[in-house]
Amino acid sequence: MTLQIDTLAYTNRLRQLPPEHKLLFAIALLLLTYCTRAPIQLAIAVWLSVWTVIYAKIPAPIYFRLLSIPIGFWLTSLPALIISGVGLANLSSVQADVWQGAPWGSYYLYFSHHGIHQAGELAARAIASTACIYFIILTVPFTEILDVLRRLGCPTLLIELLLLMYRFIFVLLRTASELWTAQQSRCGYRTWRLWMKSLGLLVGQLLRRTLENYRQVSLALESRGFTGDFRVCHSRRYQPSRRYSLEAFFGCAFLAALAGWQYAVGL
Amino acid sequence: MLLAFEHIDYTYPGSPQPAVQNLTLRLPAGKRCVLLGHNGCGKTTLFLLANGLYKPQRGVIRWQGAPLQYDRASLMALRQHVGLVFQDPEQQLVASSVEEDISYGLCNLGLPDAEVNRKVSEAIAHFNLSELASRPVHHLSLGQKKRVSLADVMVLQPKLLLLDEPTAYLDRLHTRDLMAKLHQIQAAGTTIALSTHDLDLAYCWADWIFVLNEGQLVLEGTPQDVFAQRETLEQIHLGVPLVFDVLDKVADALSKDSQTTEESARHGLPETLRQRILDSFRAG
Amino acid sequence: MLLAFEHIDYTYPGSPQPAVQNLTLRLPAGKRCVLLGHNGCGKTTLFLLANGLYKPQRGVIRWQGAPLQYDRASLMALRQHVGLVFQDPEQQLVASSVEEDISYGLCNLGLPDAEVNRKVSEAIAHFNLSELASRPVHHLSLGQKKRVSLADVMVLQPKLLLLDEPTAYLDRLHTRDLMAKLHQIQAAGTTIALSTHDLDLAYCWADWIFVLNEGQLVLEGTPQDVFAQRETLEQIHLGVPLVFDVLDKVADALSKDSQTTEESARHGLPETLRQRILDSFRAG
Amino acid sequence: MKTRYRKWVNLGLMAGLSCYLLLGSATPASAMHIAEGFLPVQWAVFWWAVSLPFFLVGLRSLTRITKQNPELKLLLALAGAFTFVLSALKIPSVTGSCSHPTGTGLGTILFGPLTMTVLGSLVLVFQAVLLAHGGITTLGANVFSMAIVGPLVAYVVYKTVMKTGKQKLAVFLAATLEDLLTYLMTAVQLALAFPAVQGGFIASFIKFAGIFAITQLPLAISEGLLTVLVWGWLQQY
Repeated sequence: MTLQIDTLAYTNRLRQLPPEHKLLFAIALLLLTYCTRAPIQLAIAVWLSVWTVIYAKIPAPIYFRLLSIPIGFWLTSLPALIISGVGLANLSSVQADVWQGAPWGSYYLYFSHHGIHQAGELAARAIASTACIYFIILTVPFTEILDVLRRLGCPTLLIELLLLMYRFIFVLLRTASELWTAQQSRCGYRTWRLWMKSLGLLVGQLLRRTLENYRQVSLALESRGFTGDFRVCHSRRYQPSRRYSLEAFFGCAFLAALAGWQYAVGL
Repeated sequence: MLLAFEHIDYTYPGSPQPAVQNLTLRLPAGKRCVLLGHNGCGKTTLFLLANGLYKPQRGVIRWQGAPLQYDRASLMALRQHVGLVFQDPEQQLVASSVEEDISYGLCNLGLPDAEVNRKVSEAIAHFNLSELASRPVHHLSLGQKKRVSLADVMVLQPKLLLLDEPTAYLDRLHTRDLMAKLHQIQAAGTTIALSTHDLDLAYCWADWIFVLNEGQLVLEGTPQDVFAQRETLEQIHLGVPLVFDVLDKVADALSKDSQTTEESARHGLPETLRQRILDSFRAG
Repeated sequence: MLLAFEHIDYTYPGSPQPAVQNLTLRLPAGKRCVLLGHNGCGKTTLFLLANGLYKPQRGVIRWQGAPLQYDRASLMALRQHVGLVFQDPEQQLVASSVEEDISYGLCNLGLPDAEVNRKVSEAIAHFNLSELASRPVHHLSLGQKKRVSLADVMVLQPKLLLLDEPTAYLDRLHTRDLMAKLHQIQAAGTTIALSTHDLDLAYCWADWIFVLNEGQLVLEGTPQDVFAQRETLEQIHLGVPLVFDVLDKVADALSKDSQTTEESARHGLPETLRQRILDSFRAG
Repeated sequence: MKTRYRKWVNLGLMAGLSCYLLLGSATPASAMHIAEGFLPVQWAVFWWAVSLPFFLVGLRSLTRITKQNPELKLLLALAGAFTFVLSALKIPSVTGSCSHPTGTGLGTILFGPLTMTVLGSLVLVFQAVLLAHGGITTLGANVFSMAIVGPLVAYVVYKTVMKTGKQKLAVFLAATLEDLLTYLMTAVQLALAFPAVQGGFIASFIKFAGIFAITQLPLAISEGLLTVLVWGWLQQY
């Protein structure tokens, strides 16, 4: 089993750009997202989607399916944001906030103006910042993020744990998906009860394999001269692109200027 | 035809090239079929497709003439008829004891406990597992695990038994035992198809051989016919069984050897003799 | 002698019987050694002992004449000289990209980054891994992982290379590539010892064969000498390489064949001819 | 005119509701993770600031332990990877829909709460990077609810109920309550960030908690049962 996002991160068209450039670009836009309002946020979302889908050649269906995750979360929380209730007695105090509403028992349920406004703002911010994060996770492989963190001086243990976890995740994920397939082939997961039973067996086996793996991997590490640290090296063979750097720089500058102008005129 | 693949395409998500491409292949009932090919030629994918675990992106798979349906109930029915033994028994064995593991498939069919127990103890007797029955699975040797994984599937009495590289990594003794067991299963009326990259095994055991390369069917036929296509087999770096190689070398040596008589010098090795030797390996 | 085991006993904690028992075995320098035996005969344990990963409960292991010391510094030195490639590459590869993984052993030696990078890129070129260098380990196929795990160890330039079942689960094509690579490594001056239960592989490749059974050394010698001991090998259910089997059948058939001449009928297959044919399989 | 307008509103509402149910049920997978960009800047920073000390304390204690025994790093990484894979499995909730377990309950019982805080945080990082669940700005908030509150609850519940000697009950309650408290914490975080005009934090909390209860309550029970099953398997092993 492979993880789609991880695979794309290694095969996208912007892979050869230095990871620092991509990270800096996306983080700058993320900060900008948090300082501005809906119109600029939407512009950021669209511009980054162009980078991700057109420049990095991430297939659009995959990208938009991923975008449905924050949208789904937004929809889930939407009722809580826009629907409000108030005792009929206090109705007059919120009259200004009511857009549409109906009495329900001794309560009055209504769509709140404030809530709708808030939900709209939230949607723009969520989409824009999600686009920033997706640009990172879809174009920068995790190993390269790790390399950047290493050079930024993150605690060694943290880096080592992330390095090893990343490797083991794929080992265990493969085991889990193999077990899952084999169970399917023997008619498991047919009913809720069987599903729970099969899943219980799978998790138990997975844990046993994990411990077995531990013994074997620690032998292999010893044999490779384990010193107590996990240090690895890699040569850097990135090719910065002037065309992309220029677009990123001037785009960011333009958006920042726009944001400044917005503040100045007090929008 | 028991199972037929018709113009099947399958590409794994995220993979640039297809694992199986425009593949048409028919498994005849009652035969001992072997799928031959390198690692990654699409053998495993084919079996997973046959078991309804993957759905082809193009083409139709037919079980006894009817195209596969991918709803839950049809898949259950299919998987009862088509048993799949995975290459790595580690992948297949999930429960903690041998007995429990054999009962897993039966329990999933929703059979009453008494019947499950009866069938499990039959299978245990049939596969000589009585000594291992209550042993935890992870204490077994590879050969024993393979035997359990075969019992796991056979307890469901499938009509077609698929085995993915059943002899991979087994030593010779265990391989011989396994093949004998498969002979017995086939004699009792189950059609068997196994995949391997062991040419000698294929030659010894098969009635009918399919040669796969890069997701496509390259050759099919009786072992004699298939291995006569030496050139094609060399082209896909598969070669021919060792027996053929040795016999060719013997013939070569005999014809070069000045000490031998006129006749040997002319023919190398007489054709009838060659056939007889080749056949002696087919007994199994 | 490069590495010598003298009267070694080793029992795994919690196991009723010893994995290795009173074993004396000497690996000669510069040879291609093969340890032959069934699964569980003690081959893996022997390699783990040789690498100082386990400490024998009795007996002495000598590296170039000096008994092994089990303090950290001596073990580090030993493991630089004795490289061990594990059977399952999944266990050996720890870093996330191929390049990083190859660098791991070098980084452990505390070499400066520039030298590490130089050696890594040499190894990448030498093992034809350039295309894979920046690929994550989990995207590789089994054959590629095996190649990386060999590069991992060879980058440290060991004097003795131990390989535990290097051809397990590999198909013929990958096996041939791997064996060619090992030939090259041995020719460059590294002694190699590998374990397998593949008799044909052992016959084709080895200079010197050790046959292990139940933790004990049963036979040792040149392939010709070892496989001449047919009876002993059959007793431990190992058998002889297929080539021997085929030639015996040929001889048998020739001697029975009334059409052939007097001479053939007497000898079956002349001894010189038999030798010549057997030798022809040793080249590869 | 007025009735016509009403009709349109009703129609719109119906369409909105069905759309909501459709999309909402399709993505309960990440319902526990507050998505990227959801928290206003002050709250994002606040939760980062709250979680970071817990994480650092956990990391320091692990650093100390691994200094003495470096091989433990391997075990820790494997435990973390195990938790990640657990949370990527599909678990059927009692209502019939599918979701993912958090795995924190089982992890805490096996590895202890402090270790789980560090591992849980790393798992959240991987979920954000490899599965696009959660996010970086909301990582602080998610870490607080899933890797600090969750393990703590699981640990306290497990230890308390274990005193009565009912092991299975202890495991079940630990996993279930851990799930529930995690989602209540998420509701608290969202309510703090988006208080209602009328009724403020409390009203908002009731609304968020009510919504999440639909998906999370059945899931919590399922996860509790699953953890008991796994526990039984482990006892046998």
